[in-house]
Amino acid sequence: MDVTHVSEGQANRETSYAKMAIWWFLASEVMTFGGFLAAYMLYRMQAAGSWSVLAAGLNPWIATANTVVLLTSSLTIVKAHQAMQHDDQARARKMLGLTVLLGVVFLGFKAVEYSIEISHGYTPVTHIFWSFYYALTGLHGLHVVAGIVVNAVLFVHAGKGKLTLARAEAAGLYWHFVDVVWVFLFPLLYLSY
Amino acid sequence: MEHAIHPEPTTFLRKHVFSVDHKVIGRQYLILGMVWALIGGLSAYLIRSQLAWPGKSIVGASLLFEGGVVLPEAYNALLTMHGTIMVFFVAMPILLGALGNFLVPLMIGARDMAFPRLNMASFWIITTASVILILSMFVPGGTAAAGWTAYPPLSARTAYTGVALGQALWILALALEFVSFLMGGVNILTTAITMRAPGMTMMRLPLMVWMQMSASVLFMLSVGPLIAGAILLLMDGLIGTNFFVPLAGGGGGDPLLWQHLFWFFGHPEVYVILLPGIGVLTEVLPTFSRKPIFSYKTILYATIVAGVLSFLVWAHHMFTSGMNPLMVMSFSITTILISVPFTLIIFALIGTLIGGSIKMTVPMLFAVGTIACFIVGGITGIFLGSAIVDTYMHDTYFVVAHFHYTLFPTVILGGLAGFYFWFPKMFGKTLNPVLGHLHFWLTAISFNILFLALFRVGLGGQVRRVWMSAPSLEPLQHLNVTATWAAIAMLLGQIPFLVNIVWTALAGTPAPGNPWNSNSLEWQTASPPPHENFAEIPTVHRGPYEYSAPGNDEDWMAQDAEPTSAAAG
Amino acid sequence: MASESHTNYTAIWAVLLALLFASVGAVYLPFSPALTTAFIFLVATVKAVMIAVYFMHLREETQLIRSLLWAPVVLFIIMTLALVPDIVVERLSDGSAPEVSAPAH
Amino acid sequence: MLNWFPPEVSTFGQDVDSVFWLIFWIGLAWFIVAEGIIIFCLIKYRRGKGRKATYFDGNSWKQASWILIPGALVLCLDLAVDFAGGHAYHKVKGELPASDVKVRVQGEQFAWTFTYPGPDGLFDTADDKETPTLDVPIHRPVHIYLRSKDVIHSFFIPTVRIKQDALPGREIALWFEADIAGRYEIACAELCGPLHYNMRTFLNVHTAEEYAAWVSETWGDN
Repeated sequence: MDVTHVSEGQANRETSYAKMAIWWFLASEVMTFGGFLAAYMLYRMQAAGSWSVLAAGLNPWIATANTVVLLTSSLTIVKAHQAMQHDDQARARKMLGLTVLLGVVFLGFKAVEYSIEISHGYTPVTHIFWSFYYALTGLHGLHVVAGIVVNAVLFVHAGKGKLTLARAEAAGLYWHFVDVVWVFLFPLLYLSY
Repeated sequence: MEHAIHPEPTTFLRKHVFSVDHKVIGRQYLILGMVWALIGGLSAYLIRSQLAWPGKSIVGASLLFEGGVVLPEAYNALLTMHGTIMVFFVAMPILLGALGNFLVPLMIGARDMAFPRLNMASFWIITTASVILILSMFVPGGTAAAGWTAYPPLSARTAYTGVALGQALWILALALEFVSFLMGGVNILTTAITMRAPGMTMMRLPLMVWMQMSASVLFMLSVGPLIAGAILLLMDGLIGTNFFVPLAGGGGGDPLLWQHLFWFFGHPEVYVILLPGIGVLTEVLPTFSRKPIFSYKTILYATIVAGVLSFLVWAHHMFTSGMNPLMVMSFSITTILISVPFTLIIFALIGTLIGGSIKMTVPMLFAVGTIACFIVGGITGIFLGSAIVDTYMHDTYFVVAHFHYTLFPTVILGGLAGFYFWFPKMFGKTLNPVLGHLHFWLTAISFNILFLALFRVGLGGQVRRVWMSAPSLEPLQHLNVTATWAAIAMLLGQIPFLVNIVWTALAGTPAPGNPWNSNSLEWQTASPPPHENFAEIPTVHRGPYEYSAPGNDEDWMAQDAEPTSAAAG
Repeated sequence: MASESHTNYTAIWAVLLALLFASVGAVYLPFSPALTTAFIFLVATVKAVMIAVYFMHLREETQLIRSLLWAPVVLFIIMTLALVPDIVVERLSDGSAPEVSAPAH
Repeated sequence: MLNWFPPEVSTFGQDVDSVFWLIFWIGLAWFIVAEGIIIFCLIKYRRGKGRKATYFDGNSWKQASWILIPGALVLCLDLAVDFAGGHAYHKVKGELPASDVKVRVQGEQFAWTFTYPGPDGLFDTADDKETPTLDVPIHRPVHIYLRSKDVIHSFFIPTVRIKQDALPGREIALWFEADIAGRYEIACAELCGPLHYNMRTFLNVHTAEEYAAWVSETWGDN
């Protein structure tokens, strides 16, 4: 079977299998989080400001710190991708490791925040605002966990020098998406009226 | 570097069960869809029998229900399961899973899907979803009984239907089905865009590939809100949150939000099912009319326009649900306008027959039957699109008859056209045409009697999803009985089909590579195709519909045949 | 494959942080809630676009992939706006709604 | 005409039926045209001895017009149907005409209950009366304030041609004016649980005298 035969359709898009697939996946993820955010925003508008007294139960400072952590992790993973463009496996490995670490720190902050809120008696069934809070941050948290697992696997690959540019780019795109979701979640939950 | 094909499997497990070969996965989806079709058909039999002879013992139902009598709770569970199974576990696996997986790589001249392992995972996820759906029928509290649309608060609280775990498992089964087809969609799109054979430009793709791609795009862009809604409904059911259940004091959730999230997905979903059905027609009609498809570009652009419009019409399922009347009017207008692109597609398909040399083989019979019945479905949609007429018609049997006239032709008649057309390629054996003709006439005639009777019952004011028709509709009861006998005839009409399959599997004559002298690439290789599909990746020189091209003695010309004379398309 | 991007990612990161602190600070400024909310979401959109363009290299992508981002965003906006007249409405609060609601008060 | 519908007894019933028949005749025409062409083609172009198919792919504007023109025609008919339907819809679902007959209809799992404000015209007052059937006077518009106690029900009177879902947590107003006295069936059109099929009651349209008698009999004291 003739492997060297390169067809016109494949040549110019050879490296984009992973990217094409990730972008299609992210399109459907935007709609899933879109459905969630639409429901939350519509209910908050319907409540006409009565939720801001409930939102006072949140701690915006931990959330701000979390946003810093996640933005920084976006920086480190894009540096990992940049390193892979020079096929610098070692630097990519360092950056991926940093991304995984920052992801874990994010989850740590989240756990602390959850424990504070639950100790104040705010549980998912307390009020629909809290139901949304736990549903939204919970689903986002799950996506962060999935991202950490993927990045950790790529961290190990980079250690063995087997990391490919396509995979690093795909993981990067997914992680940036998770960061963009938080960029919208943060003001919607913590800062809005 | 060409995407290295996975090595040929050797063990039985790798070859037939855990296979990454798109052809094997296509066959697995087909078998899963057909098994579910039988179960869905039997649930329809129980529903119809209960409506024709209320409260009586139904023949053959005593092993499911003691005394063979279907009680109201069981009836609601049956209609929920019938809707869920037919839409999500029969239509999608057969049209997207089986035809999509099997045909797309072959039609574009590739060796396999872009992500073979992801493809295998998608099949095993929908198989898990199937197991969960079956388990949900045997849990305490009974099967989900809030309709396949599961409107809260009915579906959100156990107190209203008595169903506890059943509803949660139903939601989980649907969520897994969505994940499975998201994976399938990514695969089909990435493959069709990046792995086309040399010379196979986008405008030389068979329209079936375009239809599979648009169906995947529609599914991927519309399923998001329903996944969000399903998670919220799951939390309502299990944890007791109030996303869709209002509180006495005015707080809490709004049941209308679920309807919006569901139907935002619901309407593109019916086009996800419809488009591959039309894709079958765009391959079968030209082959047996020996003539190019009429106006490839019009069909393509009409499909894209219909796809975009399908995101703007969802609320016509909710005209009487307490929506703002201004929104009702705008959705009524967009709904009626969506009949225009489909008129173009249907007339283009009919145009393919004009001036042809038509051979009424079994696939052609089913294809023409599909168009003929779908026209009735399309026209009755206009009644339901007009808000004022829908105020009377909504949730009556007129709606039931309408969506069966759109879904049944595309999924069953269209799916069978595809089955009989590609069976030689998929399984390497030739089906018996006589049994095929018998199967068509039994199915088509009984289908039309069944749902024409239900149109009349619906106009009379018979409400949908009722265990027994209203006493004031006693004069129409004879139509209910006629419809039930037609449903029984249709189920019995499937026997020639099953006999045909078993007989062909055991003693069928082997099929040649190109039994119908068709042009697209899947017919230019052996039947069934070898592991790597093509010995040599073909180079495409023309479109897939160059039948009876002038200056060519043969009345067909394969897409990859060398251009001999000026006839190169 | 992608051109050697020498864009200074750290600078972009710094701008993102600045925008973050701007939006957090805006809450404490004496503007009307509507103005503050508009400002906050404008900042969030700018941050999202920056991440998409620089970190996700959207500029170098084919038109197909860019449309993959636009299509869902436009659909999300259409869906949310279409739902406002149905969900953001005054509702009954005189106790006639269901008794069988969750233990939640 | 063909009497497929139950008799219509409300003022706007005629509008609903006329829009139905408008769509029906347009639809029937298209049905005959489309199925006729199919049958004609199957007979004329069947593969007889040596019948060769003529090659045209319909991509040129001239050939494509064979389907674009019918498509444009369907578009115009669609707009005509939109306007006719829109006019009738606005009449039914537009602002309620003034009326002194008000009834609060409450749907709950498997029964409709009707609350009348009584002589003082106000709900939630001592003189409210609740009955299992809907009693209204003839030739006078009636306001219905639709509510639901638990799940979504749908208030459907076939002969009056109205249907409106009852949403828990909301009150939806609708109106109708009956112009033929009689007893008509009311059904629940939205799946609301096991006994959804049994959630039926009756609309009694009384003549003026009968209505007066009913009022005095229901509020016997004053």
